[in-house]
Amino acid sequence: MKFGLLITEGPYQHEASDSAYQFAKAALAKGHEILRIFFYSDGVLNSTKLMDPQADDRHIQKQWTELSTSNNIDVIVCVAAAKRRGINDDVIADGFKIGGLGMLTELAIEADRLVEFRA
Amino acid sequence: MKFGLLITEGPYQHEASDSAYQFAKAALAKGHEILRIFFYSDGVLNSTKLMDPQADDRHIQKQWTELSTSNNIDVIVCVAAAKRRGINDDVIADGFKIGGLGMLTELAIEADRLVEFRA
Amino acid sequence: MLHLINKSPFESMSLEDCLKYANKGASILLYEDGIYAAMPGTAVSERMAGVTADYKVYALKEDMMLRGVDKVMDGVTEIDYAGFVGLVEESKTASW
Amino acid sequence: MLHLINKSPFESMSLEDCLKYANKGASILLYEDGIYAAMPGTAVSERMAGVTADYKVYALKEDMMLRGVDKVMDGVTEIDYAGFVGLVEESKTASW
Amino acid sequence: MAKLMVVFRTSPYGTIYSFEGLENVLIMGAYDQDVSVLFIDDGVLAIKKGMDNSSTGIKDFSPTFRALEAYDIEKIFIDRTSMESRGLKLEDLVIEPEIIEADAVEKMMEEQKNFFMF
Amino acid sequence: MAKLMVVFRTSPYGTIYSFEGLENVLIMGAYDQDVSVLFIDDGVLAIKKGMDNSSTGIKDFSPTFRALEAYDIEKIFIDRTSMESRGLKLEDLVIEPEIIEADAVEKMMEEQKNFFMF
Repeated sequence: MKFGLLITEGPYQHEASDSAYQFAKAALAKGHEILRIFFYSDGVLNSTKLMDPQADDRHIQKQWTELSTSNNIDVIVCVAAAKRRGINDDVIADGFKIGGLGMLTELAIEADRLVEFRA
Repeated sequence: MKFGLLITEGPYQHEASDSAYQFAKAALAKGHEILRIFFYSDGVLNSTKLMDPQADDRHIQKQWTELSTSNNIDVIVCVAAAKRRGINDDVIADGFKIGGLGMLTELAIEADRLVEFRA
Repeated sequence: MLHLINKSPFESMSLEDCLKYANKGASILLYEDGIYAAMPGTAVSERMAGVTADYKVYALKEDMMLRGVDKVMDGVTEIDYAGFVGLVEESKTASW
Repeated sequence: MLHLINKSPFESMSLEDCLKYANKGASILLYEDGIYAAMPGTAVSERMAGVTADYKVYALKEDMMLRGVDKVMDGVTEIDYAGFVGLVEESKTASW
Repeated sequence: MAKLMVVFRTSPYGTIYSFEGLENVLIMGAYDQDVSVLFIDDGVLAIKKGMDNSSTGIKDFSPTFRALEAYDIEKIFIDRTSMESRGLKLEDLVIEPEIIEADAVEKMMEEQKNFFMF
Repeated sequence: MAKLMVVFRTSPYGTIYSFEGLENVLIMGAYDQDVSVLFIDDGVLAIKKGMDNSSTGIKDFSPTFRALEAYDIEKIFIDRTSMESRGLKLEDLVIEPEIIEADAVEKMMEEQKNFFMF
């Protein structure tokens, strides 16, 4: 099936990013296609390459970058939500792209299943 | 009285930053001293100078910077919370300083009143 | 003690949690989404009538205006941010 | 329909909100802090026994382990992330 | 045309979800799809009349809900129990959604190609 | 010495508050003050035994609670009703707090110079 994921919470603060990451890996392992992962609201904060967690903790941005590049998944950060939260091209990590909110509508049109990870 | 403020939510996502800002202004207007405003958890995201909200919306970082510089208030962003969320010296705005969590304990020791703005 | 409640009573248990610990006569300030607990004529109004009998309940005017809540139920006192600061002068605060 | 519940039943009304709309026989997956609704012997266990009679209730194993919840009440089925994906294959999902 | 829906279920201002959900609806309106909007639970509070941001500067987005029709979004629904339990009547709202009963909500969700909850 | 207290009232992992609250307690331990810790509401779940993060990689911080004594933090309390309504007994916890009744909580807060809630 064609899956789309929507994530609306920031990393570390809320478990949503972790759950979405585990779900994405499990969906890929079952042979599903992930059309796009869309970050909205505080979800955009997942994309900053300045993230520098403690050495014994997971690095959430790097997990997304690795998932995105090794599986060729489109990972989009909403530009409107990003701007008000201080995320722009200066800080966005490899594997993420800043895009318009229309890409979320397109995802809802194309995907067989849209799964939302939220607070 | 000597007040201390603790803010643990990010800007725009939650009203906590707005409420804390209004409270701080009202406390100053009544002649109180604000010893320190401490940003912890997602509160650290208030400090990014990359924040770029829509023209008709308030600019939360600039509000803090203006409040801090014109009233000479110590505004501290917790280094541990900041690192895991991608806030560092490259993006921190004027009027904010990155500091250790010990500065929160010191605030609790010194302040007559500690008010927490949280989710 | 001043207890700060900023969550909707229709979605969050934070006010009920607070009431388990708050002794009668304590102050409770409703602000942010906590404002909705003070709206007249809702599913929590009867419960809130009991709360106002035992506690001093306040609602923050600025957050009422923002939400289009133009009046509060009997027993709740409207205050502005200056009044909020005044309550903090009188008591330690707990944020729920 | 698959309903996703990720908030503690002791603090949030999200499960009760969901149940107002979910027709009998729908699936409910408890994950993240939603796990606590499935813990045996709590203040919500009796309520949850009624829920499991009317709905297919699942709990996410990985989030149980993380929280030290080693067993769930009767009527709740443990599944892992692969099982979560399987439920999504079968139904549209609503995140509460 | 895909059937798409946005469900508002959180109160405004305390958190940003309903505001960013509205931004999402407006964009969807530009895509020529079969778009519906549904207000349930605390989401009904987002369209209450009389909001006034003059004392806080927080952006008041309730007028934008009135613009939904201009964006060709005309299928707007509200759950009766959510509205009544918050003491609201249709005349208290900035728009006039069609009232539905709680037991119709899940079916409405099922009928969509996909839907969002904010 | 100032009397300071950290109150844990949120569940672990779903949100970061209890983890960052614990980081705060450990720092406070270095300041030679009269520090107390209190677990109420969902905060009691933060010290449940048997946590295992091997399947998610999310940092398991429950062992750090066991280290509180090493940081000279020995005044640790738990609300009885919060514990019982979540089906927990003292032997289910990684530390052994002193049990208090709900009506003692506000008084304990009042006695502090300042306190934090996480």
